[in-house]
Amino acid sequence: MNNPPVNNIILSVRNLTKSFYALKAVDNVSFDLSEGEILGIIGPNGSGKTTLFNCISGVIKAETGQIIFEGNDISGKSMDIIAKMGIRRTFQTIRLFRDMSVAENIYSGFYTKSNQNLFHALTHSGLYGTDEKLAWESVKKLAQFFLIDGYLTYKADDLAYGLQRKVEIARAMLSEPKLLILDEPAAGMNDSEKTELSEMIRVIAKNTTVLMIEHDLDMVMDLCKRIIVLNHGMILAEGLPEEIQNNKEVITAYMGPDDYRIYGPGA
Amino acid sequence: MDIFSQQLINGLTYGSLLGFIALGYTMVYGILNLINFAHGDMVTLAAFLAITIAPLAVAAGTLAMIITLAAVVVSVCIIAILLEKIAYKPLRAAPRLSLIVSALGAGMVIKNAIMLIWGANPRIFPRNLFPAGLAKFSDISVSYLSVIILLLNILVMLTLYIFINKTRVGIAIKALSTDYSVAELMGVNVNNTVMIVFLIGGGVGALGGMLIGASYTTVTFSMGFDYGIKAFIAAILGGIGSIPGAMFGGLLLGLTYTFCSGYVSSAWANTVTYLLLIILLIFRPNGLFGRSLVQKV
Amino acid sequence: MKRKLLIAVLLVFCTIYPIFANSAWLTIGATFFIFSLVALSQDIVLGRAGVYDMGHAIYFGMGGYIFAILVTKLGMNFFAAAFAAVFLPALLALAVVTPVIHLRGDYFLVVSIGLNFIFTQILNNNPFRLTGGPNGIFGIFPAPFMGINFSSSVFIYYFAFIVITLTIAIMNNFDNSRYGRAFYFIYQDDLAAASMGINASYLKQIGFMMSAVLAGFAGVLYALEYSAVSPETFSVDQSITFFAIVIVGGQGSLPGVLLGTFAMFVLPELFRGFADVRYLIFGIAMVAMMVMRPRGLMPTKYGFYPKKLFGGDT
Amino acid sequence: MKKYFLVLIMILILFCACNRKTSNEFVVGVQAPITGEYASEGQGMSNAVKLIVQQQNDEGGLNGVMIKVITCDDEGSPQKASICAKKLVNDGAKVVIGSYTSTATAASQEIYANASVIQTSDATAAVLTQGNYKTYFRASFNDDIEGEFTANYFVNVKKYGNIAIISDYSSFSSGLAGAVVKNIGLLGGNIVCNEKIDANAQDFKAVLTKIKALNPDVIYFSGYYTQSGLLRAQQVQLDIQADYVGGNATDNPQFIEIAGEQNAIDSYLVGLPVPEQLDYPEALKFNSDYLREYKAPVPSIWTVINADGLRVVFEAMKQVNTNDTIAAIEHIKGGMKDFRGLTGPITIQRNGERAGSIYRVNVINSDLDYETVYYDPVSGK
Repeated sequence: MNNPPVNNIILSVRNLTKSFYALKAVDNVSFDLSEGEILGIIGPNGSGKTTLFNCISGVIKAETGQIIFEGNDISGKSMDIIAKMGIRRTFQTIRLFRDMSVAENIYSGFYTKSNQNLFHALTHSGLYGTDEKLAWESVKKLAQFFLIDGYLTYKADDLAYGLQRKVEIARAMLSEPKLLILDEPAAGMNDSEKTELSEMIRVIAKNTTVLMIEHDLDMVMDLCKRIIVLNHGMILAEGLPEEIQNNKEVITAYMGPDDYRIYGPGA
Repeated sequence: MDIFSQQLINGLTYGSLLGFIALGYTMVYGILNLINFAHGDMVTLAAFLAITIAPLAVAAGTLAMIITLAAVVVSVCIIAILLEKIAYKPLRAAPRLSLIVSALGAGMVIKNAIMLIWGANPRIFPRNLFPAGLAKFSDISVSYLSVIILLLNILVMLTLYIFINKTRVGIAIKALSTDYSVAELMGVNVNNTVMIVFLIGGGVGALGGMLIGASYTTVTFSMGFDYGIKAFIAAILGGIGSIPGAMFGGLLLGLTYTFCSGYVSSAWANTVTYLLLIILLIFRPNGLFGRSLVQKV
Repeated sequence: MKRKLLIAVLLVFCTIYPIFANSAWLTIGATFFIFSLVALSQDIVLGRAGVYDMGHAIYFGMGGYIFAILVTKLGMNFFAAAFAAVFLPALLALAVVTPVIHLRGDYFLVVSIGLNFIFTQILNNNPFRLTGGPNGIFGIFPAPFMGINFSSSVFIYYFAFIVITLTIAIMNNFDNSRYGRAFYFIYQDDLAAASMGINASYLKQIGFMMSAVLAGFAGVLYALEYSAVSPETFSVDQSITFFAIVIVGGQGSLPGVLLGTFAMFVLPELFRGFADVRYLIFGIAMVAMMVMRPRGLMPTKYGFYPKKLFGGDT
Repeated sequence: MKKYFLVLIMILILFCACNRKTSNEFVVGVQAPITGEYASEGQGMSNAVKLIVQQQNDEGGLNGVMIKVITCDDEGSPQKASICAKKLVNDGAKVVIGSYTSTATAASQEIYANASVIQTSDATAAVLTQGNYKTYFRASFNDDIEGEFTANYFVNVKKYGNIAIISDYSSFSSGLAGAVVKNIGLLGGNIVCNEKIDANAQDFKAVLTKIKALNPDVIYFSGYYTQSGLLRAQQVQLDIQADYVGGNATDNPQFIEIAGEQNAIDSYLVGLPVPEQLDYPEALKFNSDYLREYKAPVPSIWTVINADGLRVVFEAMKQVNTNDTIAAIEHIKGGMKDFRGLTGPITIQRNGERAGSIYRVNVINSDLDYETVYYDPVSGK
C-alpha cells in the first residue's frame, strides 16, 4: 500500500438511515472522514450517536444508505469482517472478557494479525513460537504505553472503571487499526485521567484516524479538529470547534431556546 | 374423512396433555430462564401419588375423585416449592449451566425415589378417578376423558391468562420475567413470586400427570423425561414464556406427531417432530408467540 | 514442581496398571479412558466455546458405528476403518451443526437433544440394513495385523491410554494458542469477540469438528473394547451424563473433567453392591455439587499467557 | 496443590479394588438385569438358579464338588454385560446363565466362548446361534421358529385376509416381527402394514387409526406386555373389528390389568405355555418349590426356561461324570436326547438351538384365564 496523500477520504457515509420500528434513530446522515483526522460527534442523549456507530461497525444493519471504507462498501458486512478490514471500536458499556486477565483481553486484539494456523496451535510447532513472542511483547509494550502494565495479571473484572476503559482502548489498538471508533471513552474518568487520555489519543491519532463520541465538551473541543453535532438522528451542524461553540441551533438544541440570548456570541 | 377427523381428535387430545406439562416449563423458564428438567418427573410423581391416595379416598364415595385430585395437586405443589428452595434458590446468582445440571440432578432424584418407593415395574393407574366410557359418532369414537382433557386445557389456559394479566401477583410474575433486577427494585417480593410460579407450574403439571395416567392406564417411573422433552419442545414451538404459546405449541406438536405417524410413517414420527422444531427455530428463533429479544449493546 | 511430579506419578501408575489389574478392572480402566476422551471432546464445545450441546453422544456414536459397519459389513482392515471412523464424523458434525450454529444458549440445547433423538431413531430404523437396528452391531473383530490382536484388552487399554495422553497434551497446547484463547473470548462475550475480528460461528464449527474427531476416536475404542455397538449406548441419557461431567468437573479444566468422568463411570463399578440406590445418590450429588461449587470441582483459572513475561503467577 | 491430590486418590481406589481370589468350589454365574426395566425378570432368573443349585448341593453337589452362585447385574445393556462377563470369568464361573435381553447376551458370548464357559439363556434372537460359539446353547426357541408357527397359524389355520403387524424398537420385538413377516411372505399371506411404535410412548391411537383404514382381520404385536395392553385397550376404544394377537412377551398377568378386563377377553397370545400350564411333574415341583422359597409365583416362562438350561448342564456333567465344561457341552450338543425338562423333552442340536417347538395359541376366556386353542405338537423337527 503506497503512502496515501495527506487528506484522502478514508470513510464516507452516504444518506445512512436506521429506524427501530417507527423511530428514525439515524436519519439520512452523510459525512466524510479523512485519514489522520480526529472527528468528534456530539449531541444530546438519544440523538442517534451510538446507533450511527453500531451501523458503521456492523453491530446492526442500516436500512438505506452506504458506508464506504477505503473504497469498498461495508454497509451490509458482518462485524468481524469489518473489524478485519481495520475498523476497531470500544463500547459505551465496557465489554471486556470479564473472567480473563487483562493481558489476555489485550491479546484478543492480536487475533487478526496472528498468522498461527490450527496446526501450529495444536502442536506448538512452526511459527507458533515467534508469533506468540511478537504477540505478548506488543501486549506488554502497549500496556506500558497505556500505563496499565502493572495490572496485566489482574482479572479484567477486578479493575477500576477508568482502567477498564484503557484496557478496552488498548485491546482495540493492538491490531493497529486504520480507524478507531471511541464510544464515550472518558465516561466515568476523573479530570487527571481525562487529560492523560487526551494525550494518549493525540499520540494514537498520529497514525490512526479517530472517530469519537464524547459528552465532555472541553475534551472534544480540545482534541477534535472537526465536530459534527447530531440531534434526532440528523446532522445539526458540522465544522471547526469554534464555529460549533457559537452555532445558534447547537446551543438551542443543547440549552433550550431562550438560553441563546444568555450564552450567545456576545457572552 | 372419518380417519382424518379421528386423527384430529387423537392429535388434539395428545397435544392438550402435552400442553398441561408445557405450561410448567414456560412459566419457570419465563421467570428464571431455567429449563426445569425435574418438571417431567414431578408430573410422573403426581400419577404415582394418585395411585396411593385414590384407594384411601374411595371410602369417601362420590367425593373420592375430588379429594384425590386435590390431595395430589397440593402435595406436588409442596414438593415443587421444596425443589425450588433446595435445588434452585441457592443458585440464583450462579452461572446458567450449573442451574441446568442441578435441575437434571433433581430430576434424577425424583425419578429414582419413585422407583425405590413404587418399584421399577409399570403400575396401573386407578380407573375410577375419571369417568371412563366412549361416545361414538358414525365411525369416530371420542372418549369422555379426551373431552374433559380438552376442556380443562382451555379452562386452565384462560384462568392463567387472566391471572397473569389482571392480578397483582400476575403482574409481578410478568415484571420478574421481563427484567429480574428492575422488578426487584420496584419492590416485587422475588422469593414469593418465584414460589407462586413453581406452585402453579407444579399444580398444573400434577393435573397433567393424572390425566396421562387416566388416559393410558399405566405409569412407569421413567416416563417423565420423554414427556418432559416433548412438552418443553411444545413450549418452545409456542414461544417460551408465553402462556397461550404453551397450549398452542402442545396442540401443534400433538397434531404433527399424530398426523405424521398416521399418514407418513410411524417409524419416523419422532424424527419429523424434532425436525419441525429445528426448522422452526432456524426461521423463527422465538417460536410462534415468543417475544423477540433484541440484544442490547 | 508439584504439578509435574503428580503427572509423572499418574503416568507411571497407568503404565504398570495392567500388570496387576484383572481383566474386568482392565476393561473399567479402558472404559475410563474412552469416556474421558468423549468428556474432553464435549468440553471443547461446552467448556471452551460455550455451546450448550446436550447431544454429544451423536459424534461418539458416529465413530463407533462407522468403524463397526466398515469392519463387520465391508471387512475393512483396522487402520482404514479407524481412519474413516475418526475423520468422517468431523465432516458429518459440520453438516449437522452448521444450520443451527447461530442458535443461542437454551435453543441450541433443545435442538441438540432433538438431534440426538433423531440419531438414535435412525440407528434403530436400520436404514439399508446397515446399523443392525435395535440389536446394534456385534462381533466387531478387525483382522489381526502383523501379530497385533486388536481385540485384546491389554492392547485396547494401552491404545486408549496413548490416545488420551496425546489428547490432553494437544488440548493443553490448544489452550495456550491463538485459537484456544479465541474460544474463551467467544464464550465470554461473542459480540466483543466479533469486534476483534473473531467469527464465533466459524470457530464453533472448528470446535465441533475437532471434538467430533476425538469423540469418533472414542467410538472406535468403544467398538473395539466391547466388540458391540448398540443405540442405547449413544442415547440422550448418555449425552446428559457427559454434559453433567463437564459442568460438575469444571468447564475448560482438564483435571476437572477427568475427575468428573471418574466419578460418573468408575465409582459405580465400586458401588456394585447397592445397585439400585446408585442413581439416586448421583442425583443428590449433582444437586449438592452445584449448590456448593457452582463453577464445578476445579474450574479453569484463565491466564493462558507466558508467566515469566509478566512475572505474575496464576 | 490440593486439587491434584483428589486425582491421586481416585487412582488409589482403582488400585486397591482389584484383587484375585481362587476357590475350589464349582462356580455358577448369573448375568441378568437385576435393576432397570427388566428387573423382575432378572431377579426371577437369579432366584431360579439359586433354587436349582441349592437342591443340587443337597444331593451332594456336582460330582462331589459343592456349587456356589455369583450374580452380576448387567441392567440389560451390552456395555455392562461385557463388564459382567469378564468379572464372572475372573471369579471362576464355569457355567453362566445369562442374559435375559438378546443384546446383553450377544455382547458377552465372545468372552464366555474364549474362556470355554458354558453359557445358556432364554434370549430368543436368531442371531445368537449364528456366531457358532461352541459353549453357547439355549433351552428356548429362536424367533424364527415362533415366526413360522405364528405365520402358519395366521395363513393356514385362521386364514386371515389382511394381516397388520406392529413392533417396537427392542431387539426382541423387531427380530420376532421380522421372522413373522418373512414366514407370512413364504406362505403367501397378505400383510397390509408393518408399523413401528416407540416403546416409551403410550399414545398409539394414531397408528391404530391408520391401520383401521386398512380394515385388517388381525393385528399382531410382537412387543412387551405393557405396550401390548395399551394397544388392545386403544384398539377397542377406536372400535377396530379385528382379532388381537400378542407375541410371547405379551404373556404377563399385567396384560389383563393394563388392557382392562373387558378388553382383554378374546385377546390371543401366541407363545410358550405359561408356567401354570406346564403339567410335567418336574415343572409342578419347581413351581411349588419356587413359591415356597420366594413367597411369590414364578414371574414368567422365561424363569422356567433358564432353570431348564441349568438342569441340562448339571445332567450332562453327571452323565459324563466330570465337571469339565468342554466334555459337558460336547455331550449336550448331540449326545443327550429328550432330557426330561420342566418345559417338556429337551434335545439340543449341534448349533446350540433346541429342537422341536412347544408353542401354542392361548386365548383369554371370559373368566380371564388362558385357554389353549391351538398347539402344534407335530412340528418337532
